[in-house]
Amino acid sequence: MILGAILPNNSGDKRTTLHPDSIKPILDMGIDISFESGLCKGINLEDSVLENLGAKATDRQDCIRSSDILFSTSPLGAGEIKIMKKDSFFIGLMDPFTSKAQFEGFSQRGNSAVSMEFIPRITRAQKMDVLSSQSNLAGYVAVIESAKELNLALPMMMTAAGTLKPANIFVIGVGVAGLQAIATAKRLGAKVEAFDTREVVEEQVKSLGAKFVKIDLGATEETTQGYAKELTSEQIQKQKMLQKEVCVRSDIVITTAQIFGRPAPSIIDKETIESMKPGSVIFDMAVESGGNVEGSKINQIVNHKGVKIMGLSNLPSFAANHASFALSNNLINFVLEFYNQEQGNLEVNFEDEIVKSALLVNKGKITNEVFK
Amino acid sequence: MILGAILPNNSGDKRTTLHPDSIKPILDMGIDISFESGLCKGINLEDSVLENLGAKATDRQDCIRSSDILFSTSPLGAGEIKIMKKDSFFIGLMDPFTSKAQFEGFSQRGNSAVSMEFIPRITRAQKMDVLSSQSNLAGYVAVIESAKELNLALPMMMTAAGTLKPANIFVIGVGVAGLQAIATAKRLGAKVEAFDTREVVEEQVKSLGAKFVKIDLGATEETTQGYAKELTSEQIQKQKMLQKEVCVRSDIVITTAQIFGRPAPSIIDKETIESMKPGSVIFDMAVESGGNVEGSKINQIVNHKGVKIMGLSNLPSFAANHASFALSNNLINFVLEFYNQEQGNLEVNFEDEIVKSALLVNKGKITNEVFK
Amino acid sequence: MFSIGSFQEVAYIFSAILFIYGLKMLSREDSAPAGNLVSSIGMLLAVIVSLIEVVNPILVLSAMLIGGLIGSLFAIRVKMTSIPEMVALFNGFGGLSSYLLAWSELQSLNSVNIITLIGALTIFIGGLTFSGSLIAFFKLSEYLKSTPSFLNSLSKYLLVICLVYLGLFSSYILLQSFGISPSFLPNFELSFFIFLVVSVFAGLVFVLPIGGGDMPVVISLLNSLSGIAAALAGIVLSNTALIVAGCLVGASGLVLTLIMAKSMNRDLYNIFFVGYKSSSSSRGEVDGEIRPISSEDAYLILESASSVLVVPGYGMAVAQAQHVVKELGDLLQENSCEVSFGIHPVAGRMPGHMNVLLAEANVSYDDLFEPKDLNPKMSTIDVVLVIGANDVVNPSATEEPGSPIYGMPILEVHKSKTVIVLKRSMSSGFAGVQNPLFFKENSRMLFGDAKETISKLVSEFKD
Amino acid sequence: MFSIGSFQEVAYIFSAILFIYGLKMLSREDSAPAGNLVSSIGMLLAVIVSLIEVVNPILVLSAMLIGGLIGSLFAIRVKMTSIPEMVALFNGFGGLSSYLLAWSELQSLNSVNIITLIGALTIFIGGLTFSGSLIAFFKLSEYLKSTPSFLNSLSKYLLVICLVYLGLFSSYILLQSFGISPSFLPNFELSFFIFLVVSVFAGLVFVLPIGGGDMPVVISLLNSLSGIAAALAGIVLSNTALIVAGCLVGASGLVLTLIMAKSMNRDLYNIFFVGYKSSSSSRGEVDGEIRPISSEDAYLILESASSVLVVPGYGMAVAQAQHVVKELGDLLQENSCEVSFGIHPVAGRMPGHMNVLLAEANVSYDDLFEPKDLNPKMSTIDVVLVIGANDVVNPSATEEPGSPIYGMPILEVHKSKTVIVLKRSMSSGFAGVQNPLFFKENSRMLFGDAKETISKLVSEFKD
Amino acid sequence: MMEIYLLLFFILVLSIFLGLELISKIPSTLHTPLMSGANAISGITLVGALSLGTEGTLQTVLAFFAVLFASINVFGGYLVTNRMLRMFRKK
Amino acid sequence: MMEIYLLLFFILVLSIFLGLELISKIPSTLHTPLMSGANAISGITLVGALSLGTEGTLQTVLAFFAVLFASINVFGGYLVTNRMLRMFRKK
Ligand SMILES: NC(=O)c1ccc[n+]([C@@H]2O[C@H](COP(=O)([O-])OP(=O)(O)OC[C@H]3O[C@@H](n4cnc5c(N)ncnc54)[C@H](OP(=O)(O)O)[C@@H]3O)[C@@H](O)[C@H]2O)c1
Ligand SMILES: NC(=O)c1ccc[n+]([C@@H]2O[C@H](COP(=O)([O-])OP(=O)(O)OC[C@H]3O[C@@H](n4cnc5c(N)ncnc54)[C@H](OP(=O)(O)O)[C@@H]3O)[C@@H](O)[C@H]2O)c1
Ligand SMILES: NC(=O)c1ccc[n+]([C@@H]2O[C@H](COP(=O)([O-])OP(=O)(O)OC[C@H]3O[C@@H](n4cnc5c(N)ncnc54)[C@H](O)[C@@H]3O)[C@@H](O)[C@H]2O)c1
Ligand SMILES: NC(=O)c1ccc[n+]([C@@H]2O[C@H](COP(=O)([O-])OP(=O)(O)OC[C@H]3O[C@@H](n4cnc5c(N)ncnc54)[C@H](O)[C@@H]3O)[C@@H](O)[C@H]2O)c1
Repeated sequence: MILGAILPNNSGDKRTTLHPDSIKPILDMGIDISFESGLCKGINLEDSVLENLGAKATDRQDCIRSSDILFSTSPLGAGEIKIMKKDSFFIGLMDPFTSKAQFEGFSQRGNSAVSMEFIPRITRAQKMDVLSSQSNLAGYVAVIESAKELNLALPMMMTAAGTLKPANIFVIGVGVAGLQAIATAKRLGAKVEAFDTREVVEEQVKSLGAKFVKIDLGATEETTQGYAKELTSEQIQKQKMLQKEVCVRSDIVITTAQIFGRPAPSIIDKETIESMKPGSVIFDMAVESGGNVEGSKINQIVNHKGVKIMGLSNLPSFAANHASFALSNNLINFVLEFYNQEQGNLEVNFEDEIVKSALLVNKGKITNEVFK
Repeated sequence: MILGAILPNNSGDKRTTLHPDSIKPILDMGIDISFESGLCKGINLEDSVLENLGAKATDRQDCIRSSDILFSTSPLGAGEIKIMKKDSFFIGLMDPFTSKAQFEGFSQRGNSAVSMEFIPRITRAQKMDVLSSQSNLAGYVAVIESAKELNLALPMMMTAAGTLKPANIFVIGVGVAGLQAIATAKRLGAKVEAFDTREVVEEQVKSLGAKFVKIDLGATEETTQGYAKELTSEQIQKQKMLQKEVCVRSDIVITTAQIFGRPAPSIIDKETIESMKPGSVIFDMAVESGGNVEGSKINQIVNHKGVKIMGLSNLPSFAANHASFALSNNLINFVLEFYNQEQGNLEVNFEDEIVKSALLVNKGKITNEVFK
Repeated sequence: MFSIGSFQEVAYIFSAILFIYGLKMLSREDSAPAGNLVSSIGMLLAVIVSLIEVVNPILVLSAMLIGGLIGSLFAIRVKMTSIPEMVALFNGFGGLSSYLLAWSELQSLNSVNIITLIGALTIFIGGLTFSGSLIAFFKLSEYLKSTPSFLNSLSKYLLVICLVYLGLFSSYILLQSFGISPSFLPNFELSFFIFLVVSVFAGLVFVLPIGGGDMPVVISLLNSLSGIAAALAGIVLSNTALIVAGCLVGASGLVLTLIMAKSMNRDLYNIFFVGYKSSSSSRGEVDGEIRPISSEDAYLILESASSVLVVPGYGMAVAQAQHVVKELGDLLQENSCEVSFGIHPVAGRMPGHMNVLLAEANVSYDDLFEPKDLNPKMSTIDVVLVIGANDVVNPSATEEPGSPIYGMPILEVHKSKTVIVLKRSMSSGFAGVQNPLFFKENSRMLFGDAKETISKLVSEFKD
Repeated sequence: MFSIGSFQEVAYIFSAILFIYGLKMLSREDSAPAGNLVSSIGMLLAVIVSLIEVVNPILVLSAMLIGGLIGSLFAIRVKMTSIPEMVALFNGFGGLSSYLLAWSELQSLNSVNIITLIGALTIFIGGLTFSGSLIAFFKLSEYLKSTPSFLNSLSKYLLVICLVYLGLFSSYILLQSFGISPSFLPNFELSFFIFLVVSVFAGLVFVLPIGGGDMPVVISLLNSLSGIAAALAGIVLSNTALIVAGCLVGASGLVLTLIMAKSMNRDLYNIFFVGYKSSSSSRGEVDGEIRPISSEDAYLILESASSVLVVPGYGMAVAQAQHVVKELGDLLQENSCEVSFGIHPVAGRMPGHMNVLLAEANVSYDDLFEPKDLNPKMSTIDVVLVIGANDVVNPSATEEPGSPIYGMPILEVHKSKTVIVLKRSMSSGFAGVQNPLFFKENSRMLFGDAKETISKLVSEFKD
Repeated sequence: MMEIYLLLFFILVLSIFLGLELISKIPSTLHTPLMSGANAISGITLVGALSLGTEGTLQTVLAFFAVLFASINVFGGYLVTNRMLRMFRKK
Repeated sequence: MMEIYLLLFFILVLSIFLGLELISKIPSTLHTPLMSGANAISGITLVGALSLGTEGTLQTVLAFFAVLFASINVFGGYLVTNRMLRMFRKK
């Protein structure tokens, strides 16, 4: 049995799916590892580091061709799916809502595909939850990057040259990323406020010592997985209005509002932006799924009348080493959970909630209603 | 009496010497303010903000020509000194060790010049101490910038996807900037170690919860102002050697070692750099005065075998708003201290320790031995 | 088999137990009202069993009725604000009762012996309590305002004379009990009469010179004395109820007195012997003496303060005391005290040093104030807690033009009511200059590592 | 004027004062050695004044000499590790002495009255103390290992029989003192002799069934009893020294017994009546019952623990208790206890939630451990303090395949010796499932907001 | 006779120690109520006053006033303490 | 006679209360020394035993052993407590 890992086809992504610190359990299981040469260059490591542990460097084609399990942080191209080994598994970030072409490829080849985005949010699956592990780092990165762009220091300093006021930071959307953003901003000494449509979040915000902004939007809902449901357009309108005054007093606004499988809601409009202090920073963490902020552009810092709107993508990659470590742990935990050492294969048990949810293609059969 | 302020001739410097939040006491004294148009554009403010407070925008030439006191963050060119008003004062950052030409200019014109770098380190003068107020912010910026460049998150996180180890940060040279760097890194959750040749610093390092690295270099000295004296070359050699093992275990090394009025000591050499983990970051805060790190270049991030050597200059300008606020408070505090409201002029009292130290040129006479 | 006497004795044992529980309960907030009830039941029991063999029931009952009526009326009618003087008055009556009791008993004794001596002591303490309490009552209700100062110093000598007479009379009794009739006093009747007067006079001259502000402590002391008088009367009458109840009040009253004095940051010596001096307006004389204080005493001062300003300095950083400081602040706030933090711009060793530490300890930014906000209202602050700060609270920066730190704006904590300075020694701060603050009359030095000291204060607060 | 009797009495008063101070000093670490000295001086004083009017000096002095020699030899020779049994033995001799004393006194009384009754009580308690202490001595020195269980249940009944005989004999005496001669017991001499035997037998059957681990508590209780025996003997002999010293020991010994029982997390009822059951190896039966505990008791458990693991969860974050947790950890460490923190990867509500908070409170990274490091050595840990964690310590994750959290690795705190769980109610955590940990026999629930609860623990530690 | 006095003295000493141990820390709000409550207890002289003889006029007068004043102390003391404590409870 | 017993009883009651108040918190290291120290005090029976009459043989024997055992308790108790406490001090 061979586990292979290839580089992402997006060169901006520095993460690797096989971090040298996490592959030992796989090798211990008797699984061979082959990887695309240069796999770890994003985290400044040579092939030799993995090779010394017992993995084998190959070229990309070979790797895809020979692997029974293939790790990747980006979907495969149609040509690449064609050369996959028969009965092999693709495991990784499939970005299934935007890269629909791959489903056709898999069903033609009769291969299986696991989308780590669909790992269910149940206790047992937390160790495989890629979205959580990556959002977590993204939340940290968002604060460091906005702190860098802001022309103020975040903490309060009472000095002989006057009192430097602490920066006000407003975090909209308090999922995993939002919480880590709050924690990081608090650590740096900023005054932090936060808002989310889900009410349970209030206690969590307070548990980090930050202030929760109460905005009454009427009934809001949550899925069983803890994801937020979409708001009605009146609710969004109300939210925008009431949020504005908090934005005005904030030096940094970080938005993370996302709805799983849907475009992100637009919750900050031009009017709000223009009412903010010149020099302020808005960090749109939802920019990849459509953006929470009017005018935010992927991988750009837009300067709108003195307000910087940051739309950086793939934030975890900014802390690529830690992100890779977490990511490869997640993927490897998945494999270890379902690997049958005696038979030397992955055991697909459709009773299992995790398999049911994340295995989008089973031997060529698309199992998830949404993508049929 | 007119107080004027001009833009720095270095366009990278976004700081302003007249922050709108600090000029009120000057206007209350009955001093008029005229400023070079665009003075606050570095901190995203229009001329109108200052004008609304009662200051007057002019062009650069006019401003220099008409001011009795001229604020600037950079030395004047020879041509500009020539057009200064007679008997007027230049007050600001003169960079006296590198810009020696200006002395000639001042002595020819018979004007006076105050170098804020020479404000003595006595209790009473702390409110004018530009070096302190700016180094302080520089220390903060250095950590934020290196955190951004590092491919790890600084804090420890024990998560379902594995334990992310905290970053190790080593601060060499614990003056004002070093202390703030330690404080900021500690806040972000890093493991911080620090070293300085001055022994008194150990207690201060511990007072921030960080660890002091003991390296015995034999007798080291301190000036009455609290500045370090230069080490002998054997001492430097010893320091380098003993420091190396700390560097090797560190993810970020921040060097701030400076000796007032002398080039910074080179304390990190190629050998040490090459022994560090690839992906590590070295931040050379002394790069402008010669650099503590072999191979560091001003305003560049040099990648030496996977180690990033950061040589950013004018760090306070990265938090330009706060830096300007502190800077203009410092300058204004100087003026307020020596301004005689009845006579409407600055009172030069050579008995005063501050004047004695910072007034480098008095009515064309160079008073400081070093620059004669 | 049981005589009335033994029956009474058993009842007294029970009422003693009730008094013990009552007092114990009175010293805790939640049980205090019940405690008063318990102790009153003890009293009821003791009185009822004593009524059994009263000699002259009509006389006694009518006296009790009248007394009870007067007492109850006073207690119910009195305005809440006048309660302290009412307590003083009641206490005086208690002392008077012991006085009369011992007088009557001595009158009926047929020989002079050691019991006579104890009776005389009872009279002296009872009389002193009575007149002292009356004075306290008048002072508190402001019938009596200030005493002319010549009287004050006179009182001292008069008190000594009273005590001398007490000594003379006691030795007179002792000698008589051994059968010797000394001649340094006139015959027993006359000496005894003089003694009766002197006893009352002693209370007068004892309390008169003491300032009004110290009255609560004085009343508490007199209360303790009235307990002792009752206990002594108990010996004279061989009555255990009096002995036990009196001693309990005497001893616990003494403890209470000490606690009260400390919480007002006064010591008893000061109150009673230089009272009139320091209770007059205290001007800031520098006298070159420092006043160390224990953490228990500091706790008592903080416990009764209604506004506290915390001024941290480099010492807090060295001690890494920020977390306990925050905790102390929270406890003070729970104790309905207003707490603020005074941050001097150059406290510590780097700009914003205090901010980093206090933020780490989760002290809200809204509780931090700069000198310019605090200095104008400094005189209204009850207690300033200076935690390892030195230069930034050094008044020579504003007062002594020659000082190396002259000209630096400081936190003018010396203008507050009380300053408690936490540091390890008398050594100077960064600037290396001595700090006159430490020698001011309203300053107390609490020596020790700041973290340890504050931990102690915190634990005092939590019981 | 002074008789020898009054001279002795005065001396006794002094020695009582010395005992009071001695005991008080013995309960504080710094003054304990001095306290023992003070109390021994009290003893010396009492003994010397009693020697004055001894009837048969030679007999008495030789007995004292021999006794003193034996006692001193034992005390000096004994190995440090055997001290507890030595204390038990000495205590037994004290009880025996009271027993003999009362016996002798009853022998010489010429009428039967209430004093006879008190004498009988002295004999019973003295005898019980003696034999009970002997058994304790044998158990501790491991001459006597386990008692067969049939004996254990038998003892219970035998003890009841002893007590019934005590009752019978007491009523017999009471009736006789009123002149009635009851027939339910044989003549006085014989009944008395039986009583002497029964008294000794009572101690035997009382202590035999109690497990060896509970012996320290038993010895402390017997110590308190020997004090009471001395006090009763004091009444019989009308000797105040015995009364006061005996009562002091009796009452303070009782307090000490309760404190010791709590610090071993046992209650007295358990020790004495179901002792043999729970002192046998405790297997983890889930019995659907929770055991709430007060913060004082939790303090006593922590105070005597030598390794503590703190497991924080979301509840610590909600309560913002991180700073007090750190403080508690520091205090435990000062108390020479090893403290570590167990951080579960998903504790809290975001990755690294606990890390943020503990870093803020300055808990060193080196003290944080992951489940995989801790689980193997869990059984060696004395006390686990679970602070607002729930799901992450839920054993059903490993034990109940049906559970929604089945499969998650947990911190297996239920395998440690004692678990104290701090939460506000019995409500469930994030996953919404009940936690069998709370019902385990080694778990105690400490209800309340985590910050407040820990603050209480902290203040207990600081006195 | 002597012996009884000595026992009384013993009782006195023990009570003093008990009194000293009884109170160790009091919140400042309870200072006055505790003082007042203790003061009421010191009205125990009433019990002594009740047993006074009333042979001569002087003695009668003394006894009368001793009882009178002690009663004021007892009744007034307990009531006023109670009023104070009730007030705290409301807060 | 009766009265003296009552006074003795009073003393007993007061001593009990005093004993209960005396100790409130003890570090666990002091549990055993305190127990042992208190145990030594309970050897006060020695004082009682000294006053026993020695009329008959039985009485003589009883008195002898009462003194003997009480002495063991007193001497042994104080010495062993002292040894324990010395050990702590060294730490
Ligand atoms: N903020 C800045 O940017 C900066 C930079 C450089 C210099 N400075 C200077 O530093 C000074 C700051 O004033 P400051 O009042 O904060 O400090 P300070 O004047 O240096 O005094 C600190 C005091 O703390 C006490 N202390 C030290 N360790 C302690 C401990 N563990 N527990 C209790 N007390 C302890 C010391 O007294 P004991 O030894 O008796 O305990 C000392 O007197 C000013 O003079 C300022 O000019 C400030
Ligand atoms: N770490 C992550 O990334 C993450 C993210 C999302 C979800 N989760 C889930 O969150 C859970 C974390 O487990 P956990 O053990 O930390 O927490 P938990 O299972 O949610 O339990 C927290 C407990 O704290 C108690 N509590 C709340 N407030 C308290 C207070 N003020 N004082 C004292 N106790 C208080 C609650 O009981 P009372 O109400 O009775 O006081 C509750 O049982 C896991 O199920 C995990 O899967 C984790
Ligand atoms: N196994 C588990 O138990 C587990 C694992 C990971 C996360 N979770 C929980 O799942 C939840 C979602 O986390 P996530 O990070 O994936 O969320 P997400 O990235 O899908 O969304 C981010 C946040 O945006 C919020 N949001 C949506 N619309 C908004 C609007 N209009 N205004 C403001 N906010 C809006 C959402 O409520 C959510 O909190 C969290 O509560 C998290 O704790 C649970
Ligand atoms: N008024 C005042 O009282 C006042 C105001 C500001 C600063 N200060 C004090 O002045 C001192 C200097 O501060 P600064 O920031 O201006 O210093 P700086 O910028 O001149 O130097 C930075 C640090 O580098 C250190 N250094 C020099 N050579 C080194 C070597 N070979 N290896 C390691 N470290 C080396 C120095 O000791 C110094 O601590 C500090 O102690 C500061 O607290 C006092």
